[in-house]
Amino acid sequence: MVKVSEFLKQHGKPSREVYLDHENSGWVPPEVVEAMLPYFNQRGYGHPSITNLPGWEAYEVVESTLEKVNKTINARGGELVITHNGTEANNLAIIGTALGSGRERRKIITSAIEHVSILFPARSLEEYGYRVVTIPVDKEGFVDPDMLSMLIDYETLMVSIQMVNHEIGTIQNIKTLVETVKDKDDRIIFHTDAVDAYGRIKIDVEELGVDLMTLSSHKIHGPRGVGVLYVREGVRLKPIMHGALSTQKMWPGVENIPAIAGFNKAIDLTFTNFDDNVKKMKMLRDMLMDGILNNVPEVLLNGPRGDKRAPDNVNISFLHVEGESITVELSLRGVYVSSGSACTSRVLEPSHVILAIGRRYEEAHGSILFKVSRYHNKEDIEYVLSQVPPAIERLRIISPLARESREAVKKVVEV
Amino acid sequence: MVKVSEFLKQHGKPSREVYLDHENSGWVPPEVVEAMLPYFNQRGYGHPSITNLPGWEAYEVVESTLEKVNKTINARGGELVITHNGTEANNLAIIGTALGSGRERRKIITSAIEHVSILFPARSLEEYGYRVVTIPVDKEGFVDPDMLSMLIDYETLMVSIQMVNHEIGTIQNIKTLVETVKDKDDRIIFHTDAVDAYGRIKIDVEELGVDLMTLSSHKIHGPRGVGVLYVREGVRLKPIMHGALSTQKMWPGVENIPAIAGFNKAIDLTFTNFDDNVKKMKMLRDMLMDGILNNVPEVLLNGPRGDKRAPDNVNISFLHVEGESITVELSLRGVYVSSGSACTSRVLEPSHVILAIGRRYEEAHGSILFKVSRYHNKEDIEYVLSQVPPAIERLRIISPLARESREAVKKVVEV
Amino acid sequence: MSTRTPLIYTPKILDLFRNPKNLGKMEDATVSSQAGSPACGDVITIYLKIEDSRIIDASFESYGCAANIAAASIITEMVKGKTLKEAWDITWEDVTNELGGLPSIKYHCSILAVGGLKRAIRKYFQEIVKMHPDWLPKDLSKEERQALEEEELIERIYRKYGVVP
Amino acid sequence: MSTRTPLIYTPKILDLFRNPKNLGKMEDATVSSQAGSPACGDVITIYLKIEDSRIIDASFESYGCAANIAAASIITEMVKGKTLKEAWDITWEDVTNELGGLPSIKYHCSILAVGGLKRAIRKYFQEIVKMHPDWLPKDLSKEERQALEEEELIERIYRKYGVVP
Ligand SMILES: Cc1ncc(COP(=O)(O)O)c(C=O)c1O
Ligand SMILES: Cc1ncc(COP(=O)(O)O)c(C=O)c1O
Repeated sequence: MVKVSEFLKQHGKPSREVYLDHENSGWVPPEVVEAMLPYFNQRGYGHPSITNLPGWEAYEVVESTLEKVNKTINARGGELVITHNGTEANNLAIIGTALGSGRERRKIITSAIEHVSILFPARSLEEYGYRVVTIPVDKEGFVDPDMLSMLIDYETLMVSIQMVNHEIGTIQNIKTLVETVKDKDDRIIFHTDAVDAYGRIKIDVEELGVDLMTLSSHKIHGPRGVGVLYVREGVRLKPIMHGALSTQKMWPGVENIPAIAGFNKAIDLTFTNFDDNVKKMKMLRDMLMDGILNNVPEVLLNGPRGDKRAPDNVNISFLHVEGESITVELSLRGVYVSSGSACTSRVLEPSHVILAIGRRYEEAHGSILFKVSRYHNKEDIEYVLSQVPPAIERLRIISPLARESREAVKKVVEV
Repeated sequence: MVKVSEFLKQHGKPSREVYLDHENSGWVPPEVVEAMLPYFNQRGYGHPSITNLPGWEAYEVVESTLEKVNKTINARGGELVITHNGTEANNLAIIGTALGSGRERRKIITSAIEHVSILFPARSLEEYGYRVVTIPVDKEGFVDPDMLSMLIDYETLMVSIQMVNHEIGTIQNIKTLVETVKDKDDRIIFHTDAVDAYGRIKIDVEELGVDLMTLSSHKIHGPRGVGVLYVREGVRLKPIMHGALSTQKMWPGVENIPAIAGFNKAIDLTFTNFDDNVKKMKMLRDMLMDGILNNVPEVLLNGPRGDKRAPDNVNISFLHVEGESITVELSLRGVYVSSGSACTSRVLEPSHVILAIGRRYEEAHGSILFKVSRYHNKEDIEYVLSQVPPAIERLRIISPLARESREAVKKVVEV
Repeated sequence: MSTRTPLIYTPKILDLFRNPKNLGKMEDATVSSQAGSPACGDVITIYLKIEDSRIIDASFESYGCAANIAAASIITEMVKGKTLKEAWDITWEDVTNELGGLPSIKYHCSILAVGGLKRAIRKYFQEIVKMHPDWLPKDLSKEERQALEEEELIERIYRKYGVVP
Repeated sequence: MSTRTPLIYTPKILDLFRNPKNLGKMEDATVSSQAGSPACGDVITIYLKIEDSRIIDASFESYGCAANIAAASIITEMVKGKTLKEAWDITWEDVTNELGGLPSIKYHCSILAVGGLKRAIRKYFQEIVKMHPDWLPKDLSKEERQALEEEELIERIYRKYGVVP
């Protein structure tokens, strides 16, 4: 196969670029990089458990970061386990809870629109006698508390329902769902994947009553390499990875100190002027969403509108065009997005989230996820809005489905 | 408890510093940091599996780094799995092999001086019916091929023996050990943990014939956040973590691109002038080793001498003093080391490696590991040699055991 | 939303994606055919103008990824001027080579393009000229079968999940 | 070689580690005692000079970590001038507080220091003055027991692994 470098030459660097693929990962602002730099070779480059100066300096980073995380989620007590990303924290939440349990309870309840780092670990337990029950969601992605209540029984070990959906932005009512579960049986562990909620909506673990919660640094403009699992006091987990324990008991290996220092700074930046940041994201989101819905025909908005939608999420299905080609077309125009299409994965299965809200396969294949960030401005969105309609138009000229649809409409009009 | 920041103030910054705790982690040279910087926010900050420009740029980093790794270990074919550190790669090697096997073979053979990220995952499998057999080593840490041969039977699933020991620097004869295993039964998987061998001795996976091999970025002055498992073609593993797969099939979650770019650069720096680097390390090692052995009474060298010892490893037991207090005393003097003492872990068990070569508990408690690097110079070692004798002397003035030993010697002399 | 394998395209693919050749419905086509399905995320329509058993013009439409568009476009380039027999002998490997290579998970794009082409040729003989040349196998070719399987598979999935396609 | 918990010490501990008070064997001690074992990695020796049931001088030796040295040093400071009864009543929590706190996995350092002190006081009454004041419990105190347990535990481990201590 061809080398990537050749392909990159052919692609070229667009003169203007707007990155909207924050779902998959993203860039780190200079202040965050700045905060990491000293820890590569100036201070704290040791092992945070070792009694020498660079080790103690490293521990200071861990200590102050965990303090900061606790503050932003209002955790009083409990433990924060540092992993390398949300995926690992989710694996620990699901498999670690199973391993830590007495094995009498073998039912795990999740929603149909969880991230695969919840669904796949859960399914991996089926081989060991666990039963995974997936609650369907409504057309906007909401879990019905009554349905959840019905599914809970004496066998239920845990419930894992995410706070904010990563693809369609649905903000679940976690407090109600936790109450629903705990009212029936307060020994059931409630985990919430808050990777896409952190920094976007207010989180208060005491008020919500969740037992376990996942966060990820690179989802709030922090560096990659840090995930966190909040573990309420008294919740029994067993580690799923084994090795030299460090400052914590649940994930082995030396902490990635520069990354943790960067995460620390990203928390500062995210939570200073939190309300303004959120307001700005909502403004940009609505500008982008309305701009597309009003200017591109034959589109469908995926996910709810208004306050129940994540402030950064725009997800739109463009009918008669396939998502991967949209991402390529937009990439050539300097607009970076991702798609729920299956075309890239050759599994014939497009996004399970888009399907779960009742969309057809072809609607899922044409879905595009745009995630705005507080670092965008109106001009960025204007640029995106200047590029999306012609990009879709060009691909529709290529598509036989679009032509057929046009011809059908014409026929109707003629008749 | 007291805040670390207060403690750091009290500790102060020594006017001269020499970091020798490269076993636990270490600093990253400026060129490596430089190589990482663009990937935080200039290019390649996307997801390497996504079809947009920052994604393709990210994939370029993955591709070129894996190519480079393959070259340095002479791997032709096979897969390189990127994890976040050696610990995760070792867990995948051990548990992934067990999961990927038909479960008829349930015996895992390791040596008594493996890193805990081998020993602990192996032991974790005992709960599932696996049997872990630990081969003892001789006084210098070597595994006897005949003993290995004797332990192999029709039940043996895998053998995991490290290439270079992390604490006492023993360089195993992996080629002979692989031949021993494969001669008896070539379906047995041979894994070697080469975390402390990479960049220190030549590695050729084709010549050695190993099936699985672990590497770690931060052990060659690369950044934390990258481990690699080499998997020979045809070796069946099953993933132990579950989530969104990325450019590879065995470890989920987005790749840490800046860290991989840094690792890439660290490989360049390590393998350019490889022989000179190794020669320099050996010179510094011997200078440090001889300096201490000749100037500090009542010490024991742990591990072999000469060419069978890792070029960077000096491990010495200081009798009648306890290791943690040595690390603190030396830290105050700007010399950063670690110890095999148990005193810090409250498990009553000092380093299993030092015990495995037949040392007594108190000898293990007084063991100190110094790891030189190619970035050190003679002046650094001279400084260390100026600090170690008075540090040990001061602690021996405090120690009742040292006084009793002096008195015993005096008595013998008087008689 | 993440994919399994990075999709690196050749300069040729990117070029054809940007500037597809022979694009669009051919109003005066002798024959046309479609392969793939919207639910699978890829559809290729092939239009052929045939004179004296020779393809004198060809065009395409494509609903699919960048590689799909490029594969459909290049096969129309490849067949122009060829006899039907020559066109029939084009393999998906030929198409892949002509594109400068494809990521392995994109091989189905070449297969679909060849499947569409062969369907058109078969249709031409069955429905237009109503004769069967001896070089044309009675059984479906590998590429026609694979296109059909893909189309049927998605219907099975649909039925399984109770969705009406 | 990694440890389980970072060991953060208070300024007081670091100060006493650097400049231990009352360091060294006391040649004219009334009584001395040892607690801990080399195999465990911590040994504290306490020397007391006693006059009229009052500790008029105290010193220590320590084989162990920085916290162990600090705990041994500070307890000798704490007992100076105290009656034996007052010294007996010192708890390991008192020592910990006097140090400004200890990481929890280092509590055993205070316990060992108190254990060593109590052993010395008990030895004084049993072996030197040969009488038993009524405030002195017949049974071993918690700290004496824990020191003993630590010493015995390591012997059991040694025996288990066939090592001769
Ligand atoms: C909702 C959700 N959970 C978990 C993850 C996984 O987090 P990470 O990328 O840090 O592994 C993601 C990331 O895409 C996510 O969106
Ligand atoms: C021999 C050996 N194996 C494995 C590891 C674990 O590697 P990492 O620190 O990258 O998790 C280490 C690190 O200390 C090591 O020395």
